[in-house]
Amino acid sequence: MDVLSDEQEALIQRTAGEFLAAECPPSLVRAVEKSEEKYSKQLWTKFADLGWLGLCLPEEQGGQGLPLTYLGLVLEEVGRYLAPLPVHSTMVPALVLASFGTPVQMKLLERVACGELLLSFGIVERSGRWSTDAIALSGRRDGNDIVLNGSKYFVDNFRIAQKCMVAVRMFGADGGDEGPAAVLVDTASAGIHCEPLLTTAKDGESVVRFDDVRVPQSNRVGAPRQGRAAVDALMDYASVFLVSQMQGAARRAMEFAVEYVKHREAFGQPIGAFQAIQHMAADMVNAVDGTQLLGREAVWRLSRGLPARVEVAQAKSFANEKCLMVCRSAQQMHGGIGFIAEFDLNLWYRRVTSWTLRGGTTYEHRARIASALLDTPGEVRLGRALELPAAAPD
Amino acid sequence: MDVLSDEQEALIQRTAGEFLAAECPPSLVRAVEKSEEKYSKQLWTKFADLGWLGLCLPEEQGGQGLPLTYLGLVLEEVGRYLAPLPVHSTMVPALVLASFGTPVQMKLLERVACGELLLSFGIVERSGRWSTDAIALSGRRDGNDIVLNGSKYFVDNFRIAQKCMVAVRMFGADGGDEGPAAVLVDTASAGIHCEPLLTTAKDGESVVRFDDVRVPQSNRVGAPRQGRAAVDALMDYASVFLVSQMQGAARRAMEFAVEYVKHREAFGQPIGAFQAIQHMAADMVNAVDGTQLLGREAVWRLSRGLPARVEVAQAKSFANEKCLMVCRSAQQMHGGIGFIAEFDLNLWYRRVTSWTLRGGTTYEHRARIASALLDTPGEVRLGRALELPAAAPD
Amino acid sequence: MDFAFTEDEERLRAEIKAFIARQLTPEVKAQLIAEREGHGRGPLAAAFFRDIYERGWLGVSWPKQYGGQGANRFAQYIVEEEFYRAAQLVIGGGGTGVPAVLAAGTEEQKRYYVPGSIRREISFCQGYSEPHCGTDLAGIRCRATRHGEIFIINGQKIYTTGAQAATHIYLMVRTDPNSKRQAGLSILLVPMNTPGITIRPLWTIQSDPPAPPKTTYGEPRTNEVFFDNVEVPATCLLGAEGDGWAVAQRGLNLDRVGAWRYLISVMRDEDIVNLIKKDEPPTEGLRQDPRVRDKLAELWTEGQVCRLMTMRSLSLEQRGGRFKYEGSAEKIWAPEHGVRATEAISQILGPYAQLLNGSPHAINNGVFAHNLLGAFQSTVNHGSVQVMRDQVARKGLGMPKQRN
Amino acid sequence: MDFAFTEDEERLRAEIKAFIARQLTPEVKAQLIAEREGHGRGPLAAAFFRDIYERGWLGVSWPKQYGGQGANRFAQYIVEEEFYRAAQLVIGGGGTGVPAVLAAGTEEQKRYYVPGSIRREISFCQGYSEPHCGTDLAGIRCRATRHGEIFIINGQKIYTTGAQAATHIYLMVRTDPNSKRQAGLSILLVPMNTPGITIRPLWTIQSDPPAPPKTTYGEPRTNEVFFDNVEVPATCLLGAEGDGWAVAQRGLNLDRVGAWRYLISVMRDEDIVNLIKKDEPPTEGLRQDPRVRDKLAELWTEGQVCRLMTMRSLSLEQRGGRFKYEGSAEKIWAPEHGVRATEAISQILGPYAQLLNGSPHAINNGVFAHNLLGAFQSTVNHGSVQVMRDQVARKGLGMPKQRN
Repeated sequence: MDVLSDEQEALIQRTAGEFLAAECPPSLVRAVEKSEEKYSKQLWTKFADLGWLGLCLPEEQGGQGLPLTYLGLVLEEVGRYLAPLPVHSTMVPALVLASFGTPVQMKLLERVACGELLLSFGIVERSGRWSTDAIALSGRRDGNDIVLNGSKYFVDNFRIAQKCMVAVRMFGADGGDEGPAAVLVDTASAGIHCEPLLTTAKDGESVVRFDDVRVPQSNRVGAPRQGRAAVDALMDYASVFLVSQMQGAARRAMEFAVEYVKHREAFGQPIGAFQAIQHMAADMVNAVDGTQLLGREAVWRLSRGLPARVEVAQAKSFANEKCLMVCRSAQQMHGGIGFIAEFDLNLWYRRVTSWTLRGGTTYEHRARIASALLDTPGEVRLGRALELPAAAPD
Repeated sequence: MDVLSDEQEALIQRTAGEFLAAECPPSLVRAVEKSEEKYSKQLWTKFADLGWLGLCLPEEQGGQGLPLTYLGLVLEEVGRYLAPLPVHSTMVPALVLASFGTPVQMKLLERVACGELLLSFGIVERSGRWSTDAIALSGRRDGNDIVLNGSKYFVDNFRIAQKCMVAVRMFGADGGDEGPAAVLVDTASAGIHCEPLLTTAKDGESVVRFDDVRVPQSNRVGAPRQGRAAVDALMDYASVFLVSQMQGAARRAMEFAVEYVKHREAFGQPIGAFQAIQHMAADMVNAVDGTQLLGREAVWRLSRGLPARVEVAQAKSFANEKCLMVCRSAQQMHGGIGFIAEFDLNLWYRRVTSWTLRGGTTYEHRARIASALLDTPGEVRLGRALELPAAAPD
Repeated sequence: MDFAFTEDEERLRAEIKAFIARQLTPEVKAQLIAEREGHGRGPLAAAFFRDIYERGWLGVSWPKQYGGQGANRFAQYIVEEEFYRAAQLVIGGGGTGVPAVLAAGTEEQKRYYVPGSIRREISFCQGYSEPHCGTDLAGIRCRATRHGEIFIINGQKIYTTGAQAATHIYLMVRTDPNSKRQAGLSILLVPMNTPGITIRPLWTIQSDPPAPPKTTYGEPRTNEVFFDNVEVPATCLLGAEGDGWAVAQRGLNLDRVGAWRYLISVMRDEDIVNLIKKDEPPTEGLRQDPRVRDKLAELWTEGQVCRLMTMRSLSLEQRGGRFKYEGSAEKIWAPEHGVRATEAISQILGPYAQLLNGSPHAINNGVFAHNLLGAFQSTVNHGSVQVMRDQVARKGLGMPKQRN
Repeated sequence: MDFAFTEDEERLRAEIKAFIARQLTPEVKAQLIAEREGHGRGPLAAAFFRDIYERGWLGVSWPKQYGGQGANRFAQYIVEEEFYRAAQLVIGGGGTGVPAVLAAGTEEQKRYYVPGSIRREISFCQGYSEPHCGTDLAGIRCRATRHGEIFIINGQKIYTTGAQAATHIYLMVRTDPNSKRQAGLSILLVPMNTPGITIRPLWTIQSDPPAPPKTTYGEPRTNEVFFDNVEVPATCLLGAEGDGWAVAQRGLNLDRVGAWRYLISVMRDEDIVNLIKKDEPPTEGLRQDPRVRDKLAELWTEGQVCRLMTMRSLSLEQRGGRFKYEGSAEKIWAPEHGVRATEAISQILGPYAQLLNGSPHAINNGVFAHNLLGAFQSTVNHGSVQVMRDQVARKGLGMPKQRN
């Protein structure tokens, strides 16, 4: 047991941070908000060239084969600098491919590792619910094809991605329900309609409609029996790496605020000398540290191949409330200035508000934790991992 | 509209407070905790002689016929001084009699007004739930009698009361369910078994078992069709006057704490000069004031005969959380000393912990509010009273 | 103790509602929105205001001798509530300028500003904050130097919301250059068209896209106002020279309570309940979710406390009493309730709560998302909740000041 | 980054569990409880401790040369956790005395106190607080005057829990009478049987009835200890004279973290989940209540943060690092979680949560009611959460001290 970063982990995180500190000033973040693509192609190229994308991809596909924890650390930095890069939307499905993909699908990872292939993924539908049960987009088998019908909501970076991993409900040619599965779809396929959304994050989410979109059966991710596991993994990666980003961003907002109140004078002294402000800051420390510990434990378990659905749910439910509190407190500590558009702090606040609402709400994640606590046999004990019953909500 | 006390209200409250300040020191509260009866007979006699019990009882029965709001103010003072008196347990059923009683039952109020007749009431059963649906104690009609079977839990002052108003489920001689009703039972009746409980308040709660207890049909409170209304009133009075007590007690605990921190020195000054302590105190002010406003509005509505179930639920659910917070904060502001048994402050803390758990939990009251908000037609608007649908939880 | 409005007050409310139902047509509403967006007043909106004026609802609680109706504080509240609810119009007599003029002004000032405000020919913006002092108004540096019968003003104000539309600024300045803190401050009522005044817009995070109606702190724009040798006659002084702190305090207290402050804190409670109870996509099913029901009941109860605290303030004022701590206490409770509610609602609505005004699929024009952007402002503006807590503890409870 | 115990550590845990299952018979347990209630040590309990001693689990992390096992901080944690869970025994090497002796003691002191503590012949109570200074230890007045090779102690301590059973007191005194605040303080290790020491019991709100096992701050008794010309040799000094503040600080930091502090904050989370999942009267049905489920999941997650913060502290210590703010931060989070959990659980259990130990119908011997009586203590003792927040802000974030 040693929950702190080891030397190599600290080095990689620091290096990623230094790169983004230099290359990704708030002005870039702001410029990208106004762009059509909602990402910086130039920064993406540099980022990929440095090998960050391949960090945790298999060595056979040109990656470095490091544990997932490294990607978590890099995403903390991506969050910290609000890097306008499709790292999350690309790496989440890429990792699902790395775990479940067929050899042909695995080959795609070579292009992911070098930054050539941008990915996205679609899970949530009109209900807005983060749940396998809520997946209604149908994938009907038809000869060698799968025919997709339905809509995905809140799909990040669909417009710039070449492929999208879509969580579907499979149906046989006879109409029989075959359960959830993940299917890779070319974003340029006929029958796709994409409607951009305008979110508080001002990033690249869309609603994507699939009208009789045909993809070959070979685009289904993994073996037929692994459909549910692949969708589960897709959802867990999506949630937990959002936590990494949120925590990095919230920590940065806290640092801005602490720095600000050390110098901002009122009532004859720096307002950071007032106990009320200091105590607010202390609570912010615990909120981001708690998020960090929960998030890193979940990623660590995933990196070891251990069951981690409960840990992911813990991390995301906690992060939703706490990271928003941190960013809101940072705004409050800045007084009126944080409300002014041109002041950078609100870039962090606006993104974190969005991220708290994606990848599962607090209610949804707590329902999963409760199921592991209460719908299982035997007594619980903190420190002993919980397992979810088969019929758990997700 | 004027939500502040008028002159007469303020006078009556002040007079009650001055009486209890003089006659009910903490040493009396403490002595009564150790007594068998759990109330002070001597203080009760004085209290009754001054006419406090008859304040809101009908003039025909020797009362003063003042609105219920006056009783609320007196109970704030009873809570403030933790007066070990069965005012709440006596007045709650007495007010039900005043509204629903037959002429013979109304006659009992004469003896209540002068302090001769002590009452108690039983609502909750083994489930602990504050809900008409959870009333299972059966009252089977049998000739001119009603035969009671079942148990009431958490009955306050049963042992010292001569009569207990019991919420029952009536059954006809043929076994047909006739719904809830309130029945007056002599506490000395054959078939009654009383088992004292030991609560954090160290007051007089018991579990009371009724084994084939026979009472005459004329002991049923009100007309047969008013059974549910009488039980509703019993529950509402019980809840809302607990709020009065809790608020009075919490306000007193706050005052103790504020006084203490003004004089307790640490780090070179009164700890009450520290912003963290001041802000804790400011939150305590809003908590007790909020409870007071919600509680008084509910009592005022009852005093006008307006529907008030939602307002009672608002007041009690708010009071449960906020008054406990206030008393806990008062303990914290006292540091270690509040944990020592002989220090008076914990008398307030211990009672308020108990009171937050009686007369309905926060969950139970909120379920009622939610029903009024969501299970009714039309749009809601703050400031316009809500009505409960017929099928609301209670 | 009386928790109901009187029959007269209920009648007034019914009249206003009937008026609004009749007169506030979609066309009028469109012109009001256009006006708020800076496109000037349309003819229908002008007629609408004239009708309100004729009914005496503009400045309903102001004295009759200055053109008001002399009605009580509750009548004023009712006017404010109904017009704000109907069209986010601030009407009735609260706000920054006139109450202070009535409290501290000369007879001449009252005769000029009160009827002018009632006719909506005069309107004030508030010149308090400066770049280096937001909450700590005692640190004000903007100075007005007296030269006989004129003042010459130099300095800067910030967060001067509405400066672009106001005819006057209610300006706090330092008139005694050697003074410190609260002493030596004065209030000047300065026409905005005086030479030497420059307005620079500060666009807020609600500006792109513009927040929809009913957003808490949905203003797309506030301003910096610069004063460069601005010359005004000494008759602009409100109250005595050097007495500005006292003049402003009472105004600030009234600013922290009342219908507007209450409604911006609680309208979202009503909005979310009314949305959930419709039980339509994409929120269908939430109506039956016990977790959501429990949370809505909690928020509703907190909202009731906002309402009751407002009623307490009005009761106090109506009795002619002064606030001990009540205004500050309300200015803690209501804004923080607003924040709690906004954040809780966002977790109920999930990803829909991030959709801004104009986005496809936004719920209620994105008001819940825009509230996320604005709610915390309410804990900062017009006295931060930290300063308010200090005041409750010090003035309300008599707790001592920290010494070193 | 490694969130699992090693195989060796897991093996140690399994051994302890097997030992406890075998040796901690109901009879032994009864004698342990009797001992805690002040009835002296029974023969079975003595044998039980001897067995633990022989396995090396008393002071498992202390150096081998003084009779310990030289194991790491995680082994110590495992021993502490398992014995505390099984019988609320504090075993393993944490606490007040020995860690400080190891850090600051002379060779002679180490040779005396460490083996003695391992054999449980020596035990310490903590002499910090005084009636006029609870949290503000720098205000200590209890003085020790040096006369050549002896100190003469006069003064009073309060909240000296366990004084009635301890062989020694770990005493903070002012050795320089002219000193102020942190300077001039020293630590003395004083035998409790020294003439001139008087112990007066202070009964707590957990004394009548006595709190059941697993209660947070369930101690029925603490003490005042009076020193009246108590004469001790100067060899009782721990560390340098006048260096008491520094000696104590590290001890206090360790006191704020570790298995005991963690477990008293979270055991109720496990207890309530295990109770609700049994789904038996009077709590049947709650298992399916979405509101209860949501709340339990929230509490559980907060409990996990308690655990992870504990692991962070252990990781830091194991690396030989010093706390920057982590100990203080944990001492905010865990106690306040305990309070939140306790109060939330009480609303889940309703009126049953008020029933104390020994009451008919009490759930789990009334532990949830007794937690209501004890939980807030945890936010006060050993450094209040207010002082801890100051430290996180000042030491962790470098925020400035207030000036006047």
